[in-house]
Amino acid sequence: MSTRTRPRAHPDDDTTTYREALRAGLRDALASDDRVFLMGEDVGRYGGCFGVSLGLLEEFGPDRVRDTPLSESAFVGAGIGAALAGMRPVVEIMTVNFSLLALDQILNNAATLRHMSGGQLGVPLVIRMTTGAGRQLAAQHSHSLEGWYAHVPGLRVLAPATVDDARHMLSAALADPDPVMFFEHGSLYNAAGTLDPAIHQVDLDRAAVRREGTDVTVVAYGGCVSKALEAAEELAGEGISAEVVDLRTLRPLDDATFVGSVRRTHRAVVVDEGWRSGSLSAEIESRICEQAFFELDAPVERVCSAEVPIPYARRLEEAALPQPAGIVAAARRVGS
Amino acid sequence: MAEFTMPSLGADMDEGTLSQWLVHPGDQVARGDVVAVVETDKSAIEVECFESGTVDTLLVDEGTTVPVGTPLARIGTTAGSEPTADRPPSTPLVRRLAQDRHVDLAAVHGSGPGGRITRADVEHAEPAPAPAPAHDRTAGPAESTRTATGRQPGTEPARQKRNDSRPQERTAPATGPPGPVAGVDSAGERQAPRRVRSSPLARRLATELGVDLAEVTGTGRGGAVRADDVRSAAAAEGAPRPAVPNAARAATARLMSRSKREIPHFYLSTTVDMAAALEWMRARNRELPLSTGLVPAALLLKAVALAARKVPELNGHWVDDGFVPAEEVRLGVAVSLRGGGLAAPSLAHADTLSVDEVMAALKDLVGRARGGRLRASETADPSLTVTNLGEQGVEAVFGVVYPPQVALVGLGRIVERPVAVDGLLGVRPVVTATLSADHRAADGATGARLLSTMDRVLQQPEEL
Amino acid sequence: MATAHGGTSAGPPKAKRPRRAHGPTTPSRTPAATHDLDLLRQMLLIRRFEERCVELYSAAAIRGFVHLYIGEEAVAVGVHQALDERDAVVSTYREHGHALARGIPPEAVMAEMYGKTTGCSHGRGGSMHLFDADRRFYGGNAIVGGGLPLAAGLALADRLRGESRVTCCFFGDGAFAEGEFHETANLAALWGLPVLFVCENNLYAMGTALAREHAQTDLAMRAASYGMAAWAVDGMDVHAVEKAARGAIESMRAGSGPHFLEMRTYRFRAHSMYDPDRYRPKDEVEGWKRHDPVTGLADGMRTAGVLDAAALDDLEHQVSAEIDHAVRAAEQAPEEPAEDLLLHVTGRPEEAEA
Amino acid sequence: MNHDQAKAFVRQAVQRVVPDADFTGLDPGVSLRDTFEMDSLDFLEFVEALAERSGTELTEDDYPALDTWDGCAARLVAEAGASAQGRSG
Repeated sequence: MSTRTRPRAHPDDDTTTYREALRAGLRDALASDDRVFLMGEDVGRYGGCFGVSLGLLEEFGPDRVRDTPLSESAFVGAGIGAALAGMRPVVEIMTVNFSLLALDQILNNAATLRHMSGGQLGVPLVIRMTTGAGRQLAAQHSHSLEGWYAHVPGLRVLAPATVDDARHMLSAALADPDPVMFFEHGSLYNAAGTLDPAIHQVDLDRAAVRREGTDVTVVAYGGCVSKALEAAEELAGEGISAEVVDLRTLRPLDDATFVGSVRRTHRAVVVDEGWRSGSLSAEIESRICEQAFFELDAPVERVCSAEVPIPYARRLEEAALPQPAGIVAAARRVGS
Repeated sequence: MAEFTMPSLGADMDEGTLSQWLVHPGDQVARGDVVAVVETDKSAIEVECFESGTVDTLLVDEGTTVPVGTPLARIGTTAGSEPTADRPPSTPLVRRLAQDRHVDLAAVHGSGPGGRITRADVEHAEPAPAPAPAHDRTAGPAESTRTATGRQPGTEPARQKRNDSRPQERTAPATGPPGPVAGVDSAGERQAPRRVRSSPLARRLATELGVDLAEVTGTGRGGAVRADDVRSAAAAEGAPRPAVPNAARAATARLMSRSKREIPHFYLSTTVDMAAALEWMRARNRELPLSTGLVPAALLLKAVALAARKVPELNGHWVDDGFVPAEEVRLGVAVSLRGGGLAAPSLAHADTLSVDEVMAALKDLVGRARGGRLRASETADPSLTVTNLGEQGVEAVFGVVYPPQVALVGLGRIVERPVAVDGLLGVRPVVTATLSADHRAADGATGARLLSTMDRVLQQPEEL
Repeated sequence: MATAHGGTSAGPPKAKRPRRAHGPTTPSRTPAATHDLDLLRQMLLIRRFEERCVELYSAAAIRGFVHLYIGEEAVAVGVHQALDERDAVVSTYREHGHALARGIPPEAVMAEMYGKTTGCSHGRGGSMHLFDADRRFYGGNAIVGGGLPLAAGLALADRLRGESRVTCCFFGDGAFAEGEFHETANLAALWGLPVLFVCENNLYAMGTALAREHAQTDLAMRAASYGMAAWAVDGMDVHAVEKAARGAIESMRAGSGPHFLEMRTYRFRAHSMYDPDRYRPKDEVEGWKRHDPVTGLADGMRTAGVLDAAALDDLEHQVSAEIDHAVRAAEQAPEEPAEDLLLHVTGRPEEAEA
Repeated sequence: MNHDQAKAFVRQAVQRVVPDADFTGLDPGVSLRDTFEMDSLDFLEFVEALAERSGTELTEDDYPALDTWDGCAARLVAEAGASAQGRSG
């Protein structure tokens, strides 16, 4: 089990951490709509395994911030049932690794009820879970399975990578009539950023160009966006101008943005913390080849996790995961 | 007389073996009684019958395998369960078969006992005309993925015209590049004999810039030719035009020089007030969706067409030292191609088309001309050509007549000009219309009549 | 309800009185007799509906998997007497009886098995996925135990909004061994959710007899250990079922939390149309058939003098007419065009984006 | 919709009409028609693509505002703002 992380002593500057942005989003949702309630293991008294829901029990009470027994299938299924009855539940599954216990409820009920019932039933539910590796939690606590969920029609899948998206994606997700899988990369909770005061809501259908460039397009999502930006910075030093596209939504994919970008740069590197075989990066590469084949000046490169259970030892884990250095090397290869 | 047929006992069962009869001719059976044992690939299953009555004849011996629905026995049914008279007697299975094959049972003659329609009757019957097969739009993922050959290498980068929803047939134009299409063979060194390893982008640029890939040294991985290699090869060639000159450019050059040699040109020009026409057009566009909106060119073209009908002397061809008037007004529309060259597809019966039809035809013609997909019929000799519809920002155009035609109307850009209107100074949108004509066929007065007719019709845009 | 010529409740049935010239006869039956006649009609409708499914399946008119409810009619009809239209129902794949008892018209259920757009799930669900949002029938579920957490969620929503409604969840002895039952039972008891767990213990999980799937076969006793009221009921006696269901639901509406009813019942036919049923001894099946819930009720009514041959005949004709109409309507109903394939995948009106 | 997204829509709409239009380093204040040699038919098609891709209502009266890259983007943002109020107001 993960140790509880204390909220960072808050410097006086105006930055916000990814965790604080998520909490503000949750508080807004609970305060503005009494159909919304939060349910999950240790979300109440403990304040959330990663501290996201700290203080919400005291503010909204045990009915609307509900600690559950360790029964993922039951409380995720209960979330689906409550959504069927018109509530707007936010269910927290501690990490994507434990979501495997609720996969049947998510796939066979949440994603499928609308179609099977000929459109009569909808499941307006948000399921949040932490994902990804990088904190030496070893194989069973370090999976990155967003690609599995992005394979399922009937689900929307989001991967907020910035504090603005962490702050505002939840309200848009709650407005969606269908189940939304909301992935928070574990390494981002303490990352700080400044909230853009001009942004009050975000759309969920468009990828975002986080950095414009002309020589190569680097496509990434969630925890890998910061690594892609770091690589782009290093490449700029070598005179290679990299454009970084943050997918933001993994289903439906916003082809227009990343394919459009490749159409201008003629080279692409896709970064994905999932294992290469059958990963989301494979889907993205095939869409680039299908829609922009005659724009490609080199094969698309993919930087993914090594196909191994994530090891515990720090140096081994680092070797297994996509890193900025690997992205830089891939960008050089497509350019050469 | 009812039939007991081989039942379907599972989602994937299409035949069964009758392993054992539990009743014999003369036995009484009631609805739901088990009458036989059927062997499927899964196991032996006791099978019940849905008719009550006396077993008449067993049609299938024990141990034989028959498809689902085959009659196994005939049962003399007691009066109560005779099928209602109005519906041709048939078993549920036969009714289902008929439904699958769109066969109307009422029209089928039942060859079975008591006029019952059997499986064979349905199989031989003519299916009723099936409703038009529903257009199946489920091909591929939800949004239609544009095929990889979004753009044929070697053609002008064709602009996708949205003027008709029919996917446009994309035929390789005459100027398509010879030579095999090669992609970077990352799988390994296995290469077809003459194949050149090059990136798709390099291949596209090579055809656009007229560079022969075989002569380019590749600096990419494994010697693959990349875009930069092609660009530097094209630049290195410098002055001498590439081996394959742009065909369209060459054709236009020849035509122009012949025109200047043979035709004694005279030129007229006039200024046409476009306020009324533009006012009418904008009002009309406001009610219509953008896709069917009009542009000034459509109004001008129609005006020229009407004028050509009114002045037949300029609407025809100079052949063997004589003027031959054309039977219809076939307007040639000069279209500048990207990357140089001109094409002049013609708009048949231009004078009879409504402004909307002219607009649609114009969009279609220009689109296909630039995509290199003009049909032969459309490039047949126009009776009069209109050029440079104010696009390139030039105010007045004095074009060169296309032999064997005898006239060419040139239209400049629509510009705001201070104009005296009823003695008062006003600012009006105007266009300069010019006429280049063959003095052998007509004189200035005829030319002037054409331009003034154009001017007059443009003042009543509703009649266009 | 067609008028039936019922005899008076006491003594042997008298000769039929001549019908008065004007106006229909006023049936001289007591409310209890009228109620029994309604129970009989509902159970008969389910019985004949399922028998017709056998015939249509053999003729390959309906396809896929079909699980028949013949023998367990008393459970569906009895429990539904205690539910009202504001309550919610979650069922399993053996659900025709539950759907019909809940009031979904036979025509809508039959059309669904024909895969037609007039089906209660527009032809998209089939026999194992019947849905009716208006009647709060939240469907069959082909995953054993899959519906249990949904029921807890529906009840949770009512708890949070202070509604006095209940959610009734049907499942079998097989589902009792699934993790989802354990997790849901504990959650419901922990949060005091108004869930009525109706376990249709028909002694077999497909081909596995009760003693070969459970170390402790007294399911009611095990359910009680989760901290909720739980008892066993004779699932072949519709009166017993109704009485138990009314008792449980009244106490749940008063806020006493979830209840568990183990309905001891038996299915007279195989697990599904696809099952050769070789795992059950013939005499055991015949033995249970002597407790047939439909004939059991009818016999009781006859000895009480509230049912004669004419009334039974009348019911049979009504029921078979209703089923004939359902089949004919289903055969002629339209199929969904292929163009609609991508509708209802997501809530957004336009087709699903990949 | 923010200014960057609007500019992306403009770029995509132009590329629909002129596939290899290169926007990098393009002065956002210069005329799109001149830069990409768009005649009145092309321009009509560009406006149509822009309206469809950005989901905004555009008519002929908007033509003057749709001359430059920034001009188009500003027009889209203004339109989106107006219609958003319209929707949620």
